[in-house]
Amino acid sequence: MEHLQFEFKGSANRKGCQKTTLVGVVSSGNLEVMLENSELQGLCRINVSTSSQGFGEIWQAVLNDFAARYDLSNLQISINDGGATPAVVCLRLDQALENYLEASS
Amino acid sequence: MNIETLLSELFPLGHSVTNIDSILTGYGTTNKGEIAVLGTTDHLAVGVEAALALATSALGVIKNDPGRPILLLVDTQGQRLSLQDELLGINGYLAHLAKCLELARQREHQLICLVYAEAVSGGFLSFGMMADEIHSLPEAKVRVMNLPAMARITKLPLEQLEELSRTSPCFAPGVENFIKLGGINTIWQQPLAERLVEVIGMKLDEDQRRHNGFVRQGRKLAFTVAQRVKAG
Amino acid sequence: MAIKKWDTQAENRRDRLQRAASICTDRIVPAERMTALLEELIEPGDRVCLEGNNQKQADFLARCLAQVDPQRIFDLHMVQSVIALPAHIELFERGIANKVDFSFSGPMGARMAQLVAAGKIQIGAIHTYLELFGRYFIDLTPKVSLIVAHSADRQGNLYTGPNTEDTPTIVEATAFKSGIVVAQVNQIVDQLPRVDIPADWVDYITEAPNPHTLEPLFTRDPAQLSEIQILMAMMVIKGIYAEYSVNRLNHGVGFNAAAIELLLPTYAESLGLKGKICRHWMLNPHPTLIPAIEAGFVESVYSPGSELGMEDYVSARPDVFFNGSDGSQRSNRAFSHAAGHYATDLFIGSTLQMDLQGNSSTVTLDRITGFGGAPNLGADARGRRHASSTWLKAGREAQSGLSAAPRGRKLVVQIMETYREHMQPTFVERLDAWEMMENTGMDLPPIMVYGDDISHVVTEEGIANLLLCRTEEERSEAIRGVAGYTPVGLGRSHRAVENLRDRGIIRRPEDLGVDHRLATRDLLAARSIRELVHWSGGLYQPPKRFRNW
Amino acid sequence: MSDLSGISRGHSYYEANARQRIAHLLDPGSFQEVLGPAERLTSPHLEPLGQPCSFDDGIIIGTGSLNGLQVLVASQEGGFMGGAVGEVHGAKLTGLLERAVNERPAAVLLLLESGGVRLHEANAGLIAISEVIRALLATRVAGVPVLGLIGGAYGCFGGMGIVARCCDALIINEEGRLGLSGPDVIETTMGVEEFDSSDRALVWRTLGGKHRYLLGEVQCLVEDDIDAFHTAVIKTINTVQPLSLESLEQEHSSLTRRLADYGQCQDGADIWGEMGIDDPQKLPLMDIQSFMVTVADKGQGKL
Repeated sequence: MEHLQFEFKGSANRKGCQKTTLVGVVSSGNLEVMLENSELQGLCRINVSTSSQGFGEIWQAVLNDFAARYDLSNLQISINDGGATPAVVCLRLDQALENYLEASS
Repeated sequence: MNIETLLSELFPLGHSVTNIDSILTGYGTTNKGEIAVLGTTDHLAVGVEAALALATSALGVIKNDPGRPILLLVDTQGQRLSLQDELLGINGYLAHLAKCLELARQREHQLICLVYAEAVSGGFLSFGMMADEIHSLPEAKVRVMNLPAMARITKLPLEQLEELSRTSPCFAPGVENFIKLGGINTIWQQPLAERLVEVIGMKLDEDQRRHNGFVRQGRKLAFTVAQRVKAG
Repeated sequence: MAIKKWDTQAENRRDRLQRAASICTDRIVPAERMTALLEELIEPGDRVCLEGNNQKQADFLARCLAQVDPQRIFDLHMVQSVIALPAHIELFERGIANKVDFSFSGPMGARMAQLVAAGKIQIGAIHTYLELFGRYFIDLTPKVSLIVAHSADRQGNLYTGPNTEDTPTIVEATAFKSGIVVAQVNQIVDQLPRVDIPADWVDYITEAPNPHTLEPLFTRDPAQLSEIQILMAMMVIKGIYAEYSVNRLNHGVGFNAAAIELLLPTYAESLGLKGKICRHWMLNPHPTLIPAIEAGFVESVYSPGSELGMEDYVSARPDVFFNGSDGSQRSNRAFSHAAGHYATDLFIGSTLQMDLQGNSSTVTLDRITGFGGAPNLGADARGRRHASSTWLKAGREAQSGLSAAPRGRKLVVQIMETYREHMQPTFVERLDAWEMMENTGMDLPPIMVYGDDISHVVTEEGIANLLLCRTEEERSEAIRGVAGYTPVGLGRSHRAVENLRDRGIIRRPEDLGVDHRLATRDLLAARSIRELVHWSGGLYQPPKRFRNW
Repeated sequence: MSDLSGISRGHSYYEANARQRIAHLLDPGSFQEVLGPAERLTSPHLEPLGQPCSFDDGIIIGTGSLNGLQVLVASQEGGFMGGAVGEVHGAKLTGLLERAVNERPAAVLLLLESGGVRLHEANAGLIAISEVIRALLATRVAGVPVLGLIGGAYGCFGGMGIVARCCDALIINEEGRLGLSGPDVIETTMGVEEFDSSDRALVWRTLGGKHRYLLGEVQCLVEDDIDAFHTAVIKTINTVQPLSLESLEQEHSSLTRRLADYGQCQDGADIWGEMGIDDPQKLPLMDIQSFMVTVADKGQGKL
């Protein structure tokens, strides 16, 4: 197992809902993504636990783009990964965020 | 310990337990009175017939001897692995046995289990593990699966499992591990007749295993998690 | 001056038949005498064709040949489409054969590589199907061909059933050049449903102890399709099939193609594309095409082979498929691949690796796998002269701004995720094919589809239209632009990619108007094999291994 | 989006994950999760074996309503370790069943999808399943019906196959499988001659929803549609029998009869033939509607 943490400074103060949002399932080639509101001094923090070792740089690149795309702050994102490809990771992140914003609006 | 020796040590005052196709049924005499005996021997692989036979006996005790304590003697290598058993719905037969034992408990029969040889997964789950309290002889073997088979199925290296089994009671076979997890109450040392008499009449209402696992630090989460869910 | 003899081959043939008479005087040979018969019919050094493709296999005759006495029969030169059975390998292990010209060796690829390294197999060349078939008539004509059919009558006529495949080609090359044709059949009957091979082209027939092997190679279970594959299929339908009005096409086998087929009655229908795309196909009867056929998208399908379980369905749809007077399908690999090369406007396939030039390869190290038919299907047909609007539009894109005589272009599309399972990147700086070439001493790296034949690359990130690229650098940047988070993709220049996007060379799902939220399994016309059966009205009978009922 | 009528179909139970099943089964918005993922009650036994954990340990539990009836619900996630039961997973289920004794909901719904004991924490998993069985039967004794729903890709096997048959009633779709030892386990241990697990038609003739229904082991066989499960739950909820000597004796004679009648049969189709069904080989190919017509009044009396 490898545990990674990423932090991004965001400016958009899109307040999410009170509820947590979870999408996906931890299985081979798949992952679960949980989004929670959290007072993080404007940060978006992403914690990744993955069974595939040695892909930190790819996670960094995927999450850089994700953070740039949505400009999020005060959001805790937690990921349990069963070895998903970047394509699946991006899809789940998008789905999670859509659910999150939908539920909060 | 073979079954004849076991029965004579448990019941020095005598017993009427018979062994038909490795199924044990009958009564034993203790100095707290008669106790019904149900069990298996010869490391029986429990198939549909055996499950049904045990259920027949359990229902017989419920009907004919209201409230009499029941001793469950466990020696099973698990469920029988066959297409025919699955075709007939063996899980339903085992569930039926479990339900009959639960009915006995509801009708004030004390259920005492003694693992005297082998206790493996399915056969144990629907029978001995239904007891109010579960005891074991020191030489008994309790497991879900042996480590090599486990390594094969989980695709984890055997060495890793062996290494971890030294520190975690959670998956390695063994009576001691089951005791730490609360799955077995105590190990019975000689004289067995005294051990049996000690527990007869100590009626327990609740499933104690989670609590025991918590106190013994082998299963730290089950008790608190269940409590939290229950409390809402 | 001695008189030159002009019929030595025919004379040799007569000698062989005479020798064989000591084993069997009848055209119908008992199975247990087949090995002995082959020992009389075949001579050392012969060129022998063993029929078998990725579907049907002359498995019994292959085993018989592998059992001949290597003291008597040796140094054979095998010519065959596919090396797939253990018996094929045994021929070389036992020294019965030492040379092979072939096309594909999927399951035996690893063992092949070992035998080549050990000097037990000399590879003449690895071909495409059409090339190999072509050489049967030029310089690789078989002396003896061991073929397979469904049944024979007592005169020796053969019925191949729906899986005609390579049989007519092999028999034609052999029987008309003084060769000998031996056929295994599942059964000998009084009356055949139809005649696929006439009796006087066949010398011997045997009833094999077991029905010949038949692999359901083109069945893809919709249950395994992922949302990513569905998203890519949506992009293909909207961004390529609709834009170019693709009506004559071929799909490579695989889940990506299956996803496209299953979106026709749903997504394509919702875009109003019925009757406007995907009307004429060169394709094995893919079970996943059933919903599109039933929904009225598909007008015709011509097949190189059939597919196990599809027989009744195909028979019941003679307006769509090519069926004989008996009602069952007739397939033909040679004609299909000629059609696929010259008469279709689009090929779409998947690959394991692609480099920055767009070259793609399915080579994995330590395996010799070969080509099959993909290079002919996945190549621009330079000799094509007839026009279609699709072909002309692609040609205009490829030639815009260049001063050349106008001509069309075939659309050759590669579709794949940027990473395969276990995080293997699809896009690489250098194909493993190069290392394979170096290790085995091949003349060329085994490239499946050359980059200059490819028109579009589709990944989950979007579509790269290589037709519009004008320089090597632009092509590379376009490929990087859809290569995702692979090392190749991470090497992109964001500015260059945005520039290509502005020019329509790279198009993201949002540029195409593809809503990624629709990319769920609910969009599939069938989500399971069971639903395919339902679409077929119970006519499709899937093999046991694909059922969950 | 324009017309997508070609795909206007229900929500497949088989396709849905554990959360989606709950969402579509219960009254919209009524589900309140208990010990949800934010609590991070994950298994401590997976990390040392290099296995990823899941925030809900593969089971979602909570309260909700179904047609206005208050229910407790648990849903196992087959995608996570095959729905296998570990320490936390099992304790959540046990706790829910015990809570039902206090809260007295109209029913407890168990959406079962599990291979049984999670081998990575095998001992804890086995004991946990035993605790589930005891808690489940105690809930029934307390008069709260427990209904099991089966229909996911992973089936319901091992100890959870026993748990299922401890429920008051079971609802299954055709794709659902219910048994004790999985075909691959039997094949690995006893050989392919005993059970060829790659012969999926055989697997379903032995363990699939239709066969379970004909044996009388499940009360409702439904289309693969969460709405159909919903309807079946409502239909079943009021028909449950208490756990009593009478009901167990009835079950006992039924199981005895099954063994006597079909004990020699080697294949599901043999059993269906014995039941007096003409052309039993055709049953697997039928859709649910025609199947129900064909087997009406056939098969063993429902338990």
